[in-house]
Amino acid sequence: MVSFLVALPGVALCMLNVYLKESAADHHARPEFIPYEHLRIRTKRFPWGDGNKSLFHNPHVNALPDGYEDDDNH
Amino acid sequence: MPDPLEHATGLERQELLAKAAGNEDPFDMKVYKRTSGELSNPTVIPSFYQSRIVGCICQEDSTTINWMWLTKGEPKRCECGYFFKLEDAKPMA
Amino acid sequence: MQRWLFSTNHKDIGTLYFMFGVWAGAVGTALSMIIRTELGQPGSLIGDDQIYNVIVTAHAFVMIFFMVMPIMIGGFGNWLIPLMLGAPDMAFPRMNNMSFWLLPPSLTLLLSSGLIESGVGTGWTVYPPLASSIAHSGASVDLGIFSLHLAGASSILGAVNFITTMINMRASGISMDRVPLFVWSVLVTAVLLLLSLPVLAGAITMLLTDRNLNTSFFDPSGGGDPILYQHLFWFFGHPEVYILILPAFGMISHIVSQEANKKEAFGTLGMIYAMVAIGVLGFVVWAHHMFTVGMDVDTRAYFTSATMIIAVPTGIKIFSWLSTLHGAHLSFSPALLWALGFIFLFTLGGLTGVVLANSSIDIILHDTYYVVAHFHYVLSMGAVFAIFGGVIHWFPLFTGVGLNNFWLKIQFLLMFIGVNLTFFPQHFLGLGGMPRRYSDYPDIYSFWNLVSSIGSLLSVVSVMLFLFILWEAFSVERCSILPLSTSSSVEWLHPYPPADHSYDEIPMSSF
Amino acid sequence: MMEFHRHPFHLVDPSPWPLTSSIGAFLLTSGLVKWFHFYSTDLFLVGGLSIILSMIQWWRDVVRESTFQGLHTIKVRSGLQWGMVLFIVSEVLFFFSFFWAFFHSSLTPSPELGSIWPPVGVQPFNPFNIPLLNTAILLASGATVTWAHHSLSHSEYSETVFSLLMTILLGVYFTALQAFEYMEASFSIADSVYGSTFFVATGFHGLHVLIGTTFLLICFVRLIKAHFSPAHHFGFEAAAWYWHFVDVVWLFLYISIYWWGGS
Repeated sequence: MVSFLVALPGVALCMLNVYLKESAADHHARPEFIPYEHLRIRTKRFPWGDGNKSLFHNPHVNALPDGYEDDDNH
Repeated sequence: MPDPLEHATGLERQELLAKAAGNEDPFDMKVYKRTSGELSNPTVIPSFYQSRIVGCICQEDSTTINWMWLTKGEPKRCECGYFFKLEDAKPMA
Repeated sequence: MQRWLFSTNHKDIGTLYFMFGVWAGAVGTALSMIIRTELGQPGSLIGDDQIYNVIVTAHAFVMIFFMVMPIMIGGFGNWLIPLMLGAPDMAFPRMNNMSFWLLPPSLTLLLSSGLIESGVGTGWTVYPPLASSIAHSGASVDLGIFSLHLAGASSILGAVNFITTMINMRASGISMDRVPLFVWSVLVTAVLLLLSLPVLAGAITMLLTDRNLNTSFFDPSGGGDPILYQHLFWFFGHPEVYILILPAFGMISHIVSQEANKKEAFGTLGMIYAMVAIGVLGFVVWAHHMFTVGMDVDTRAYFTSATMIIAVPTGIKIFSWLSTLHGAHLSFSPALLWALGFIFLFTLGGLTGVVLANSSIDIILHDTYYVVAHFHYVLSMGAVFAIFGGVIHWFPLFTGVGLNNFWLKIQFLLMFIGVNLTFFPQHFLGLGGMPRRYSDYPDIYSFWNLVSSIGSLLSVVSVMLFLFILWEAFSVERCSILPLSTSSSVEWLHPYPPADHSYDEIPMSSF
Repeated sequence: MMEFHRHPFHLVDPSPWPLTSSIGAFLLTSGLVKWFHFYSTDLFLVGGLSIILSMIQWWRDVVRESTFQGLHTIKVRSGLQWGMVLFIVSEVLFFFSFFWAFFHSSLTPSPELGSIWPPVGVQPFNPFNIPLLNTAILLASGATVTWAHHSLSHSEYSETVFSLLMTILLGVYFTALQAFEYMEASFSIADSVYGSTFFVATGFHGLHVLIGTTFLLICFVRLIKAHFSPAHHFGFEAAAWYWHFVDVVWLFLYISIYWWGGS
């Protein structure tokens, strides 16, 4: 009974919260690329693909050591 | 949902049946209380086999148990002098 | 063949562990012989420091994970715990079999890591950055990591098995304070295994991802810190060395109390509390292995004092053993000789340990041969002496045949002289500043190194003699009729060797 | 060969699965080395497959021994409960090492990171966005699994089925959201020790959520096939415990890595 009264409404509330936040947020603020030493470490090539992309590589948000692949900013 | 006793089989079922029939210790796992221990009034130990290992804890706070083999038909004294006798155990439940 | 491959019987699995442990012991001894031959004279024999370091690392791994732990916990633990508790078998007999069968693949991975490319030349601690992908770019360190993963999994499942057996399967009347000391020692060891090995698994997994998936846990350029690995490793490492010695404490208690014809060791409760104290304290002292990394002075002060506290419960145990022996008419059987050797030499090792505990001294003695002498005293004269004593003590129970006492005494004498000749001079070398893990040394150290190498030859000869004695016992089949055991050790009440199912009916007790 | 023995303990028949699991583990680890250094995953897949096959058949045997042969007396069951608790304790220590790594790296961020946490150039997640939803989901699934256990022991069949199904769906929903988060993350595992601790800790947690969901799914199938009785359903209890363990680990993850480590 507690599940219905507390748990599921809790999830519904959070879903609503996420929906509001997501629609309000602007998805285009991609931080501009600075080749920091401590980021994009490639001491050894990844054992998949071309060895340069991480497993969850998303060209839109994840830069490669030499910069974003698609240079459009949106 | 199935009734727990109906659902059980095998050894588990025999254990439940024994418990239902009031036998709280179907596998004889409890510590026995000794009788006075003379030959005429030995502590009777049930067993399904010809012999069983019997332990005798002499003092209340002793940290060792004096083990010995006890065979049917031969009452025997344990290290602190109490007589034990092995009897046929009645089947479970 | 099915009996051995698919076994779910704690006695057969115990025998498998013994055979595996003895074989791995031979490999470890051979590796130690190569090390001592290299160090016998100045100048280089192998010709390459990396190969020498690979042999040192392999010697450590094989001796710790594939000789001492399998024999003590796998062999003696599996054989004796169910018998001593009056339990028909372990709590999870099938999982017990997997705990054993994970070890041969683990040993294969370790040995193959030494055969391909450059080998693991990092010492058994496998510290980054030396173990990282730049200095050890080949697949060797990864194979070594996976070998530790499998050995760790085997030990964790074994620990779960032992703890559950001891909590849930004690015969009637055996309350926790009436449980034999060896069972207690394996219980504390299992708790240590259960809590420390997962941390090692985490540490080596991080090392694995650092080497292969571009993470930077220990890579300063990515904000990581090699000292983090040392903390994680030694949080496992120190409980590990207590894991190696606690079962030995339990076995020595049993050997000493039986040789002194007493039902139990002196002050059993004191011994139990001492072992639990050693187990608990074992978790809060790990950084005394890291005094030279530049820790701040307060941390070093804490770890120095916490480490020295461990000497108190250990002292309680030593004096309790001596009190057990006191007043008894001792017939110097080989098992008693090994136990006496253990008590004397383990104490020596313990004292040098207290010396090393002090951070101010350790700054100088860290990674010198003084440390090597210390842990060889507690391991190859502590754990190995207890293993020899235990094997000789319980041999009739495990196999049904008796060993030739006369030759055993000769073998004991040879080993006693051999190991002392090998490791006592290493105190001088360490105080003289000779560093560990180097294949060569300045000429000033050559005399004691020569003495040490001669000593190791003696030890190897005595190990060969022991193998001969084992063979002779099986071929002559000298059956032992009467056990000398007191009534308090229930494991001796069984026929030799015990039937497959030793307890078709649980022993009962009364008071 | 039901030889009679007068103790409640379960003497297991000889079984090949420990050996096949060990060989599977050997192939899996050798396969990982082959993958990492010679870039082919075939041996790794063979190893993984043989482990999975061994696990399936091992636990199928356990189900047979308990539900169909009735060998799990009360003593055996309490042994299994101890075993599960101790195994979960060892899993807790495994996660403890990753939390230690996280706090070691984040409490004193090194100059290379710009001596701040999160490091310079890393855009962490907003903890009150999807992560908060994920926390609510796992908390809710904790409640529904307790409800399922409650109704199972009161032999309310339909309620148990519904609540167990709810738990599994919430678990799958959590995994889907996490996968989505991984794709949307602006940093990767190779982006400083922040990325490393984040992805390895939440990665292992995700793996354990998948294991927990599979465990609950197996219990759901067994529930439908009436393997459980109101008094004897240890398989389900173990799954529930494991699920609560996974939930608690997520709470610590959320508080330390997302919240404390995020802003």
